Amino acid sequence: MKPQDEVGQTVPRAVPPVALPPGADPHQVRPYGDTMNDGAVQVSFSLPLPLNDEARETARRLAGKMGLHDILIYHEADLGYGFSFYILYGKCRHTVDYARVVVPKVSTTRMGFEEINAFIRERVGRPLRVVGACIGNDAHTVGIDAILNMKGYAGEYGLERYPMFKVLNLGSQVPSEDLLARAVEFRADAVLVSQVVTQKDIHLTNLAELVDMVEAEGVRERVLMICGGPRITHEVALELGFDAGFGPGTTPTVVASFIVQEFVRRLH
Amino acid sequence: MKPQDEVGQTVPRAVPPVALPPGADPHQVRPYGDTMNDGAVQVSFSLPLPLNDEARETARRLAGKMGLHDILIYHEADLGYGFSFYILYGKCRHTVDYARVVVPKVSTTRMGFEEINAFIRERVGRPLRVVGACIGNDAHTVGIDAILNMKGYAGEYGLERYPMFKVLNLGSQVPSEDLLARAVEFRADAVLVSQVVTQKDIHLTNLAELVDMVEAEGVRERVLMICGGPRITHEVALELGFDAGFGPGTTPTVVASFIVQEFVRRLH
Amino acid sequence: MERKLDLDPAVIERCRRAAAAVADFVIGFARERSTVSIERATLRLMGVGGADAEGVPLVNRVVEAAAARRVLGRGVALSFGAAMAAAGEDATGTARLIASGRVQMTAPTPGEEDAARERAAALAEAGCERILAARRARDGAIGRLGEGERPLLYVIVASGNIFEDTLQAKVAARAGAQVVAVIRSTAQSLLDYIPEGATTEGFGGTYATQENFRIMRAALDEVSEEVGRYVRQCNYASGLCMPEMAALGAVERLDMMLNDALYGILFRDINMQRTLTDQAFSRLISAAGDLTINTGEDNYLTTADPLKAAHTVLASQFINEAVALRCGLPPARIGLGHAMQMDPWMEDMFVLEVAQARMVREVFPEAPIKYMPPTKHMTGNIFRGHVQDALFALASVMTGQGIHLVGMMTEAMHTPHIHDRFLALEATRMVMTAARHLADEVSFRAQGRVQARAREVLAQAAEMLDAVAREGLFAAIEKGWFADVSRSPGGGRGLAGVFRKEPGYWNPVEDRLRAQVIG
Amino acid sequence: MERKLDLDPAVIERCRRAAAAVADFVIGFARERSTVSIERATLRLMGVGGADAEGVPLVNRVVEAAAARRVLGRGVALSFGAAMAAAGEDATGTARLIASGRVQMTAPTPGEEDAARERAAALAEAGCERILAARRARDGAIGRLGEGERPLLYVIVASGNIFEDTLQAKVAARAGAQVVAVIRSTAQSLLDYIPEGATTEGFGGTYATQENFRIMRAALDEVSEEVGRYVRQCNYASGLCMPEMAALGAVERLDMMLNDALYGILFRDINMQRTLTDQAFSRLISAAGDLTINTGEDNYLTTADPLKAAHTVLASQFINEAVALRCGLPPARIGLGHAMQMDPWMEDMFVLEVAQARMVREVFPEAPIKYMPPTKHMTGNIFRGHVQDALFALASVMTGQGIHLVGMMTEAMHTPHIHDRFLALEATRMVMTAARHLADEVSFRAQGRVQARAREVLAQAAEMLDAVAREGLFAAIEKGWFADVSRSPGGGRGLAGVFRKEPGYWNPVEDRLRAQVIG
Ligand code: B12
Ligand code: B12
Ligand SMILES: Cc1ncc(COP(=O)(O)O)c(C=O)c1O
Ligand SMILES: Cc1ncc(COP(=O)(O)O)c(C=O)c1O
Repeated sequence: MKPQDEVGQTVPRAVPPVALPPGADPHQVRPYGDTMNDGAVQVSFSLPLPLNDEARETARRLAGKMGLHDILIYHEADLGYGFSFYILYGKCRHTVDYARVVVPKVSTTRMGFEEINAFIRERVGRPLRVVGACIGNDAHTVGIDAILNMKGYAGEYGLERYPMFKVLNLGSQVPSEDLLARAVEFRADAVLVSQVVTQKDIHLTNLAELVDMVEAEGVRERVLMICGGPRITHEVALELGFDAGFGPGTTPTVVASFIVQEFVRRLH
Repeated sequence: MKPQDEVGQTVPRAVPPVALPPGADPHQVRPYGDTMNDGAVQVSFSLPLPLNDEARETARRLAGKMGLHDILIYHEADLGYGFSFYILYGKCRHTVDYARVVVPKVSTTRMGFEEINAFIRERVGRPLRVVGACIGNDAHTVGIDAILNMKGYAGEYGLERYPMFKVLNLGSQVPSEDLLARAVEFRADAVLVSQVVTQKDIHLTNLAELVDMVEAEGVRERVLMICGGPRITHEVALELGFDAGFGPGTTPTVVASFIVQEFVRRLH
Repeated sequence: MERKLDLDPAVIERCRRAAAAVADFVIGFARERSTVSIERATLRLMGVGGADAEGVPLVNRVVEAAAARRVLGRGVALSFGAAMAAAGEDATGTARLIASGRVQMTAPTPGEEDAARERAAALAEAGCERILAARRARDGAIGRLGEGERPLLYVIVASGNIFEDTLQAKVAARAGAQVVAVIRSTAQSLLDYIPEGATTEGFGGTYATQENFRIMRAALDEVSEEVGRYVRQCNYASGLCMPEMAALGAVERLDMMLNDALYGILFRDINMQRTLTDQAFSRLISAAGDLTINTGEDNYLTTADPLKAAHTVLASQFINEAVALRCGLPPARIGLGHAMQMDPWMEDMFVLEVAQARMVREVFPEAPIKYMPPTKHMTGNIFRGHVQDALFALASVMTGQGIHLVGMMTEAMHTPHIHDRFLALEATRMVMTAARHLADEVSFRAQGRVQARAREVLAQAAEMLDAVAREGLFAAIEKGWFADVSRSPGGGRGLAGVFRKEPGYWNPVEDRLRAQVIG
Repeated sequence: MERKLDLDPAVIERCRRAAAAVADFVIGFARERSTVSIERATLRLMGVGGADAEGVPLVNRVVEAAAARRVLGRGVALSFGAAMAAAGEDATGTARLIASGRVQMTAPTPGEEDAARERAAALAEAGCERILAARRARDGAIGRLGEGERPLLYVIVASGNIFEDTLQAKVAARAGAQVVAVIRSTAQSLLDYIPEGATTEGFGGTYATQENFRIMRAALDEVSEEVGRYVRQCNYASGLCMPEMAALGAVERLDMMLNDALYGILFRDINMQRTLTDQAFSRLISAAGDLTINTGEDNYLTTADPLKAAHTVLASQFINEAVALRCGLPPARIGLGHAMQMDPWMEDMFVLEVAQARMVREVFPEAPIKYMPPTKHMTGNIFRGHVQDALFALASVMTGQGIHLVGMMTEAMHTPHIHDRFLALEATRMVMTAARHLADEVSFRAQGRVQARAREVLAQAAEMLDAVAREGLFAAIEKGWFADVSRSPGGGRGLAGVFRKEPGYWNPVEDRLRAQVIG
């Protein structure tokens, strides 16, 4: 996978219709504090240096290398044992051409509860079958439950409540092999995987492994593979070989809309 | 004046005796989060862009240009009216050679109340005369009062309390011409100037102007010129043509020690 | 107002009596005097606007001309009325002719006097009508939109550029701000004139000009409609142009004005005779326009010790109240200043602060206390500062304050960036929502730390007020009793602009306003 | 403990009675059973350490060998005593021979039995003496250095690398931390063995190993001397190796252990028979070593609704208390879990939270409540989060909590960076200093929101406990009454490791500890 700061392609794009504030140049976007293009940026970090004048200057130079000028150290603290902490403000020399930023997005249109059920009834003619799980050692079920459970999330019902979804929620700490086996057995149309623990990028490892297994099993074409979690973005999901990825704040209708529309698209 | 992020000379220097934490390389210092050399940095800023996927990507790319990788947007907020706010974390690619950082410092040794009085009595033989003021439109007297007033600061007496200092504190909003005239009239040995308001670098303008006036008047050699304030550093003061500069947390003995030692040094 | 502190009403009464004596002296002193700025304010309300080619406001030119011809002692209105007859122009046209020396400011002859008076009185009447129109517009807008929960969340904008300020103000309003104060450029309070036009440069603030008032008002009216809640505008009736600022504010529908009997004296070294005289007139205007004034006691503890000098704040509040009442301001428009300036590392700081903040509410139950965040003990540590401000928000909602100046985590370092304000409002609203009815729920142990502290401060204030009444306000200021700052009656800036009213002094604006406000 | 909530003692009594019935069932259930981990813990305390060439701990090998030879039912100690005779080695040497198959785990012949018992008992005695030695060392250090003000400030380290952890722990201790908890790697609670040696890799935490315990203890002892205050170490007696963790903790002088009757069942899907059996044994060890246990109710409201399910927390606290008392833990060592998990934007969240937090203190006046910061409603907005944590600190000091888990502004995103902890401690200490005696000063309106909420939650808990006593704990868990999670008695991990004690079951460590603790 490419490092996350390089994702997003750079091709020309019309500046979106939402107006920028007066004086802002979409081709040269800079941070804003209280004056257009002042470049104001706040930074904080610790250094493995005891607090002294040279350490302070080291902090300042680091900020300089980051492309800041007019750097002010707002705060510094001696953490002890050879560490020190800094809060700095500076003005950023860099600009970004916003007009040329393009980001891949989930492109389905969002539908409501009734609409989704009706859509499946008419276009598929049978309930869609969905399997969900937290894989690996992840025990954080709240996210996947928000999407799948009856009670749902943010005022929306979960998929279990939809007459036109059949849901099998395997819960937490499910080994990828088990998930795959159960999905095959259940004849799942979509597999929903949650990953919340992300330390040392364990979520990326787990998700990539799952895709490999599904492909090795030869069922990749038969299921929609969807992942989600606080650090999942659609781009990351695509790069991992999933069909879609959903991040923080996702609600059930968003996921359901994607599943049904993408499922029907692939029927043709 | 050089921009503040370029001050500090770069000449080889022995790494100070205080030990760095295990694993830290003084030639390649990087920010530290929870693992040596992880480079962890926190950044926040606003952009003059409405919050959307492209704006988010713009924020990420800006952080990328700052030399961060593994960038995660922790938080984003739509401020309205075409503005959005971001909190990001990333890992910094830059390093600084701490062993080669040299910073100019006030090099006098700190003495105590009695010691200073005795020193003046013996080495000068008469009280030293000191004039203080906040120049320009600055009305923030708390800082200069902390150094000069009887009651002092942080448990130390101010210069007024020293038998061997004669103090004239002109208070706030003193035009530079007035300060100069009064200093000449008072036959001041040292002039102490405070600048707290720093918007649009007004403090730098004011201080540089004062030095010019003092030089034009031909008395620069006769007085020690000292400035202070929350954004004053010794380097900045030197560049402005002062003899010393003092920043936040300065206490009276530090300033008094400098005055007496520097005064005596110049006698010879 | 539930009484939670068991304060002795007799001690409060004693404070009010002493403050009344002080205020009577101030008002009496002011009645015998006028200032160049009062006369300029009078001209402004009579319709004189604009500046000459050098940028000097015409009102300054006219007053200078009157002074030069020694007719200022009877008030500028009369000779200006006469000049209008001579000029045959409207107010501004006449002023322009006076400025260019083509018309003179002279006392009218007895024969001209009635006509001059009539003309001036008509202009004054029109000016006062503009104030009333603004007042009606405010009442209408608030009636229609409301203005949200108490305390009102008050934020500052201070970019130096009025156009940036409006952007920042709108973002703030959307984030929950209910009052937007445009901080003035550092130097402005010492200027003896008001600059003209829209301005885009300032130090630590934006110049207060009539045009800037108008631009901000329009922006706030726009955002008020968007957020469905009236957003108030605040500026300063303070400094050497205090009365003129009050006049422009009243006309341009500002809703609040920082206006204090002592601030300029103590913190800007403005002459005390000047400030007190200007004070009385400017408060009359605010009363007429139904503006809320915000007094400046919140500044005292930036120089004085917040523990030892807490009673000086209370004493000053009594004086400001007494003066304001005598100028026709009702208690509900007297936003007395109060601040939380204690060292956050002091044991029980929060406990003592709650005592003081609650005390001021119980002593002045109708006044919408303007409660100032910690500023003195803020540092560049924005994370710690954000928490200090959260404690402040809690103290505020826990003690039922009226106007809450929202603290900013970057207070020690810069005037707020756009997101500083956003984050500050978010945190403040969160704390206040979470503790919405905490004030209803808690009471304080009888004779405990809270009650004892409140009683102690009240008793000290009573002592002090008795002493001020005895020794006189001027002497008290000279002795440094307020904010640890000492000023002398003859010192400071602007004394030259004060003059004793001569027999026959006439000010149709003042008369008209006084009739409306005091009856 | 001052009674501020007017809680009905009869309702509290009713809760205790129901909880007693539940606990009697749990203890009775556990007394009839043992588990592989209990037997391994027994071996560890008998002096068996180390691992074989594949890294499998010798205690696992020995217990497997005993199981394979079907002698586990009478307890591992007896056959291990016999094996020692055969091996002629010390405990670890014997275990090594058993692991390599050169010595067998068999029931001793009647003739060998006395000698085997004697040998095993002597080893058990030595193990128990190590626990007591650690206990004496702790008492000595605390007696000499003290441990600072209450609540104890508890922070986590979780870098995955024990050597980074010690650095972070020392920095934290210097910044005011009084308890340092080393969070375990995500996967560890599901491992049915304890890894060996110092470790430098982990996910979201650092492996708990005996060597890591030792390294951290040494670092904390060092910093304790530097800061002049004893700094406590905390880890987890939780997961499949709960009893062994308790044993290692007691020997290596940990001071606190997260140890809960239900956490593993609900949140890690560990079999309930396994957890409850392990639970009883591990608490006995903690009691012997005078460790404080921290229960896990603070986790419930991460999945359940903090408003609707607050009483489930209280009900579980009663059960945890009753079980702990029966294992010999005195109330002062039962750190019951409690959490502030309400939506910060909910009106009066803080008011209701204060009610709940105070309630738990008044119901369990001697227990040093382990109070958990907001985690569920933390987001990547570190500035807002810092304020949520400040509110939490205030609630904590305002209600007199005993162990304060310091919240981190980055909670939603990463395990703490070195300065996250520093800033969090700074803010927490500041809030607590500023509000040090607030709890003494405030009381709550009779029948007001605070009192009503506390009474409501208590009443609901009583209902629930009666129901649990009636239906049985297993059924209650199966119905999802705790934390909205449902588990079945036969489901989850680790059931295979539970066995019924056979007639003649003997455990010299248990006997020895029980004699010491319960008498
Ligand atoms: C609740 C919680 C727990 C509970 C979990 C209970 C449960 N049954 O889920 C308990 C107490 C058990 C727990 C334990 C641990 N936790 Co925890 N926990 C949290 C906490 C506080 C909230 C998570 C949450 O519920 N969020 C709310 C849900 C709704 O949000 P969400 O998961 O992002 O889901 C949304 C979207 O992402 C998306 N989504 C998510 N999944 C999916 C899947 C699909 C298919 C789709 C379409 C969408 C989707 O939709 C959801 C709704 O919008 C977070 C901190 C925080 N504030 O975030 C820490 C946190 C996640 N935990 C953490 C850790 C380290 C642990 C432990 C490993 C600690 C330890 N060593 O003991 C343990 C072990 C757990 C394990 N092995 O996984 C870390 C993870 C660090 C990291 N980035 O790797 C966090 C961030 C805390 C921290 N700073 O240390 N935890
Ligand atoms: C107190 C205060 C006031 C008081 C001042 C009272 C007085 N008589 O001093 C009052 C209320 C009057 C005030 C007014 C204003 N203030 Co003011 N004020 C502050 C505040 C809260 C504290 C400053 C302070 O007293 N610090 C304590 C002293 C001890 O620290 P110090 O000054 O740094 O001094 C130490 C060292 O720097 C050094 N030092 C300082 N001077 C010297 C001189 C020498 C020779 C030496 C050796 C050492 C030395 O030694 C001292 C002791 O260690 C700060 C915010 C903050 N928390 O810092 C804002 C602040 C300084 N004010 C600010 C502003 C903008 C104003 C106003 C202009 C606002 C307005 N437009 O209305 C007005 C007008 C004042 C003016 N014209 O100067 C801004 C400045 C922004 C900037 N960086 O330019 C600040 C930072 C607040 C903000 N974020 O907006 N203010
Ligand atoms: C009453 C009052 N006037 C004026 C000011 C502002 O100062 P300046 O005189 O610079 O406008 C303040 C500052 O807070 C104040 O409280
Ligand atoms: C009682 C208890 N045990 C264990 C844990 C940690 O989980 P794990 O099972 O991953 O060690 C917690 C988490 O807070 C807990 O409260």
